[in-house]
Amino acid sequence: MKLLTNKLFGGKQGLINLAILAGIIFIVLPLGLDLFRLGLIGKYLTYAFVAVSLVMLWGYGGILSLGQGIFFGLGGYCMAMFLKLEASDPISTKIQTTPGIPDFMDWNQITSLPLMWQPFQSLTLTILAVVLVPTVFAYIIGFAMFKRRVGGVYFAIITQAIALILTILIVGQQGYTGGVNGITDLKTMLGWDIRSDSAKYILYYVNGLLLIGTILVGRYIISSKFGMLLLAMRDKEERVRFSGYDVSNFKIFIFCFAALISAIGGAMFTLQVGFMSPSFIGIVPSIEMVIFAAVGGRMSLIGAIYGALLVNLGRTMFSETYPELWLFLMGGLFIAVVMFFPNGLAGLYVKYAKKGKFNALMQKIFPSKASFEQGAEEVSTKTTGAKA
Amino acid sequence: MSNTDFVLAIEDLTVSFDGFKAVDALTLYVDKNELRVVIGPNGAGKTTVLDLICGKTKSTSGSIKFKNTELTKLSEHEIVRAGVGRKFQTPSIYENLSVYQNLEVSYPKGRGVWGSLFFKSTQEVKDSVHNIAKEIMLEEHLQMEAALLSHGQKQWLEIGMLLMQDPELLMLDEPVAGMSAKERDQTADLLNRICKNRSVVVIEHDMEFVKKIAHKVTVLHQGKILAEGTMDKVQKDEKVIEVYLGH
Amino acid sequence: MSKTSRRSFIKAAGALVGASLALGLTSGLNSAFAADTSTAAVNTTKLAVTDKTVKVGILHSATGTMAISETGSIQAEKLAIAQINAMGGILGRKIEVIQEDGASDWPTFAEKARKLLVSDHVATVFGCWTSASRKAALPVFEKENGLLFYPTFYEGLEQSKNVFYTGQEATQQILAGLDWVAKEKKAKTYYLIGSDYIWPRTSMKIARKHIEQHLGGTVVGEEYAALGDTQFGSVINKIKLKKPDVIYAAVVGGSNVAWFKQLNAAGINAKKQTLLTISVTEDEVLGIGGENLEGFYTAMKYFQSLKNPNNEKFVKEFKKMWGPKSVIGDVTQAAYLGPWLWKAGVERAGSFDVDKVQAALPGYEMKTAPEGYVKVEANHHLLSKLRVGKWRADGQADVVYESGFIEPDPFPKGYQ
Amino acid sequence: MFGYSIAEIGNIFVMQGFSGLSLFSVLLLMALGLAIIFGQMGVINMAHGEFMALGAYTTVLFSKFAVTYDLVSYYFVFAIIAAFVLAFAVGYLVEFVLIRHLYKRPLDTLLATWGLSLVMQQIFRSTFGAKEVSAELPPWLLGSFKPTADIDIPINGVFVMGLAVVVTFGVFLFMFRSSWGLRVRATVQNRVMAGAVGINTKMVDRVTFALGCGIAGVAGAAFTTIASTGPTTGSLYIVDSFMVVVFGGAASIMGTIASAFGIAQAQSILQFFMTSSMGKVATLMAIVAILMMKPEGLFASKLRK
Repeated sequence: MKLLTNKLFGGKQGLINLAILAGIIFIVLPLGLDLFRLGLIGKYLTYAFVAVSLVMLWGYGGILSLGQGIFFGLGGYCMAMFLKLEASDPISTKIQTTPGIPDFMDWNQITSLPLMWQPFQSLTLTILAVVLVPTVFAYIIGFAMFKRRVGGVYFAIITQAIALILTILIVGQQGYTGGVNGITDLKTMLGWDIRSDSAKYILYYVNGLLLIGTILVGRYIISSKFGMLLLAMRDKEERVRFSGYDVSNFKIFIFCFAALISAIGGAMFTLQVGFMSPSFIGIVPSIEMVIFAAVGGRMSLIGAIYGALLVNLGRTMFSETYPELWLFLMGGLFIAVVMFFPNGLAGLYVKYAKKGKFNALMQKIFPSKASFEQGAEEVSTKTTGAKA
Repeated sequence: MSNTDFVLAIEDLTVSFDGFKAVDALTLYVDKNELRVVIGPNGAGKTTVLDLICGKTKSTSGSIKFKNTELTKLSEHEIVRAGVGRKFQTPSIYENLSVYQNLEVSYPKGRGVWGSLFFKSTQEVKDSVHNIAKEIMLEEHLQMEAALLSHGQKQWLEIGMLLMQDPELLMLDEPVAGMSAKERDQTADLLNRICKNRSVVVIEHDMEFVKKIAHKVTVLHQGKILAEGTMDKVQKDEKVIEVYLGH
Repeated sequence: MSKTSRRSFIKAAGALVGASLALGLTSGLNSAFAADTSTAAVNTTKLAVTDKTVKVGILHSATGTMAISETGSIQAEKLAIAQINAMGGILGRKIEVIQEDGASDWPTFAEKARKLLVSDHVATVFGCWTSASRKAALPVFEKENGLLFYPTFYEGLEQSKNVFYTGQEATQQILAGLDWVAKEKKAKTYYLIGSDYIWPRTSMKIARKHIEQHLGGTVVGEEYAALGDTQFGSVINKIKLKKPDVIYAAVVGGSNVAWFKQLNAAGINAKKQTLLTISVTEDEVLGIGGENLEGFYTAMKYFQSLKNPNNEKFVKEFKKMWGPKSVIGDVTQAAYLGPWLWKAGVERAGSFDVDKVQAALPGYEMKTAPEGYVKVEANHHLLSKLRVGKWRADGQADVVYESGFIEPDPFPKGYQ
Repeated sequence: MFGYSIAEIGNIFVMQGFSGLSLFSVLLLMALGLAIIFGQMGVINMAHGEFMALGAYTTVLFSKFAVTYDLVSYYFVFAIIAAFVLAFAVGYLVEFVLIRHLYKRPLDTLLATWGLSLVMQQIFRSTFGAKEVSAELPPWLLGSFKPTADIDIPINGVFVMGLAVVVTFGVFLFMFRSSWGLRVRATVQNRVMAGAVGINTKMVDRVTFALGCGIAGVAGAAFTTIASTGPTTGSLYIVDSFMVVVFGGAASIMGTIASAFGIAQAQSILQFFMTSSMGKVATLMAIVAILMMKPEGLFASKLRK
């Protein structure tokens, strides 16, 4: 039991920092911010899912996917399709030639609900789809690539290409997908108005809980033998292979898991923001999500969340005052993070903070991994101080 | 013909890179509990042979039988699981894991995705880690980050990681490269100890070291076997002296 | 013409008769007609209105791929607001602009729209350019009951009580243009090409219906290029094979430039081919280069070269504010209408409250519009003319045809 | 394709073949610089597109100058040279400031150069404005050849093609005939050895990177004749460029040429028979599929590891 808690909470320290994160998400921010700002935070926290997924995939697995937007998008679209169907009941769409189907279908002379949309009339199937569609898609990609040992740069570029293909397809098949406008004007979920203030709060908290849950699962995986093997693979793939492990299976698994997390983020995004569009699948968002992870510290699950929050807050605040400056800043951030603190906030901390006894010990036992975890946790405390 | 009495039976093995035959119709047998040393000038194809056996390189033709199972068809991890361990020329260990973790990771349980997710570090695991650590003279350094080990110790650690899997055939590529004289002796003893219940194939340049360990020596030259036999026999062989020991 | 509308007409006209005079005239009218302009009375919905000022939002992309197109709209809206302030503002209140950057990113538009309405309580928003950005922001405006003036010509199929569409919906831009080309050029065969997204696709759908059902012509090819695609060699060859009487084009953005350059290079130019496009305004010409467009036709409701006093004044003031090199496209003019229409709406309603403005604005006739005359119809779109311009090498167009006034019809029967 | 005379089909065939070729030369120009950098150094330059935009803007500036001094007919050649020099210089600088610190971490280079591309885009926007601009083309680049009445061969296409040939040839000379090329190849083969025999590998890297950027600049200059020039123009090209390089098997320039040719033909034919956008999707899908089957790319030779 003790062992399990250690795995989930990363020891006493980890538990504390998780508590702090929870405190910020569940208490500080809701009390400190008006609903509008809180809505923004909620949105950023959906990106955080992707950032966390990238920590596991890229930071630990050494697999850089420039197409995580694919899965964020797929998850989001699945949810959006359900909400859209509910929003386009025969009454509210009576002006259409064919009432009862989404408006964009009507504009594209589609006279009956396409097969692909049928399952999304049921919430249960929709939730299943949110979980399965991206994971299966990831499995197919992963299987094809990792079994053939496509890796590193090639993998990055191919995922990018896939993101591009998917975008063009969605934009092109607007009769079935809503095209470049995406799926918009989502109102209710099983009759529950997701735009109402109460709903916004509830969704925000659900989102937060899911995120914490993700962190716990993530921590479990990382602290298991699997996590150790991920690190091992990242540094000496050959050696792992010649220790009798089928490396590709491990990569496929972590890729699928990352896809799953991202998809959950996407679904929560749709629920909170009220629409989904191809602009989340494309290359640019996918790469930006990598920077969230990089800023937080590519080796730190919690760091990734702070990374996502800080970068997006920065974007919002700057682009309100001087948009020009923001792009320079964003660009500069990419360069700076990579060049000067490759381990992000977490790494910075480890570098500069004076290490306590406990910390030093952790250093000894879990060299790279834990110390960064450690660092991130500490950093999180500091950023808290800053925010609260 | 059947070779049940051999642990490793390589027959008529050939691999060519863009026409260049790195290994050419090689035939080689290794006995149970034998410690075989393969020597030969650079580019003789020594390392390539190991690569072929452990599946890193795919052969163009010929067969490799390990206890009568054909290896050429299997993938790397299957070969390892069949009981073949391979150490690389430059020590290949997980620099930023601790010595303990390096050994633990190599423990032959929880090798599947799910297995590794729910792998429990039982007393049994701990024990075997400690035993091996003692065997390879790293017991005091278990918690040390592997990167901090000396070159020689890294070599040992990698051997230790192989021993964790308790392979029946152990292949070592230049195990004493970069070691001090003392370390070389220790390694020699180590090898002599561990070949008690398994076959070992070693690639080595250092003749003194080879003398210490070799049961039988195979001399490769341009992908072909030049000579085979005991150390003295080989050393007296004209052709060998010609191409190798001569200069 | 109703009393109220006449009053606002006089006022709007006065607006452009030299600042000082205008000032006296309008303020006089204000005191004469407007009963109570105390803040409490004109703002019952907690908008950002004080005794001296009223806050409005401008929401366009200043960065990202769409900045190319949206900059003109921002400039036009700022010009109009400056002019309105110069003549005393609205109900005696100066307009303060809060500008937000949509950054060519649709969710950002939604986010900023919500900020403007929920945090800043702006009385109205002038903004959005692409349909995608409007679609993303629309639910926000409807939920928070905000007001949006949307400048771009678009595919129609929408009519929200919270939006006034100052650009043409598809039928207003397409039908008359096709009628003209069919009559003028005796066109029988048409080749439709557009970028692959909703506006071109919807437009082409309407165009095809019109060509086949009303003009007795045939569509010999319909083609969509991925957004941002810059290679048109194959498409052009297809066109050469089909030899259509008219190429009907709605290609946008970077692709637009590549399309015309390569078309011209492939020997397809005005000398031997009629081309009518609905996606090229003076703005795009800058990138495409006049030499590649010379002799081709564009169907728009406005051209910078329009000959009428309103427009000459507008162009003069625009260049004065934004530099002599600046050009004015169809959307830029439509954006310029926004603040003026809102002003009229507020003054007809005697209040800034969104609901009252919504109720008051339809029916208003603006005779001072650079494009000549527009009327706000009940469906929140504008009654306007369509003009066909023939491009000159210098990047300006000669208007060769001007239609009568066209009723806006966002949900055209028989075209869906 | 029925209902057309043999002559018509023949003409289309010729012109279609040509547009395939010109797409080929476009892709080649795009990818060549990238291939050198990626292939020879294993570095991912996400800012490649922006270096092309840099070349394009240089050309635009020259054309403004040319218009004022009435040199429109001649300036273009100089513009191309200037584009090369400028892009080369910037590339040289970037390698010095940024890239050289990241050789050990290819994936990080990818992120850093992406950041660079954002910065460059914003610089373009701040200096040249958000709107697209176009270069005043010399008369001899406009219009088309007419071998027969019904065949039009775009002159700018021919020009780009010619340029592609020249650049490719130049690269070959540099790589396989010049002492510099020798050093580059030596460094790629075995950095340590090269260093040991007194090759300044740092300098080699720098020049190689700068060269790749310079070629991107030339490509950008050439593309002002066929496409648009705006702050975000670069992003239109980047993915295509990468596809060509990766598909060709990063190691070999021959591979890049071959894959550019293959992709170009596939795309132009598919786009002729499908709609343009679906044609593009189909091409990309094919590439990805093939890459999954043959990860090391089409023409990577089997090496002894």
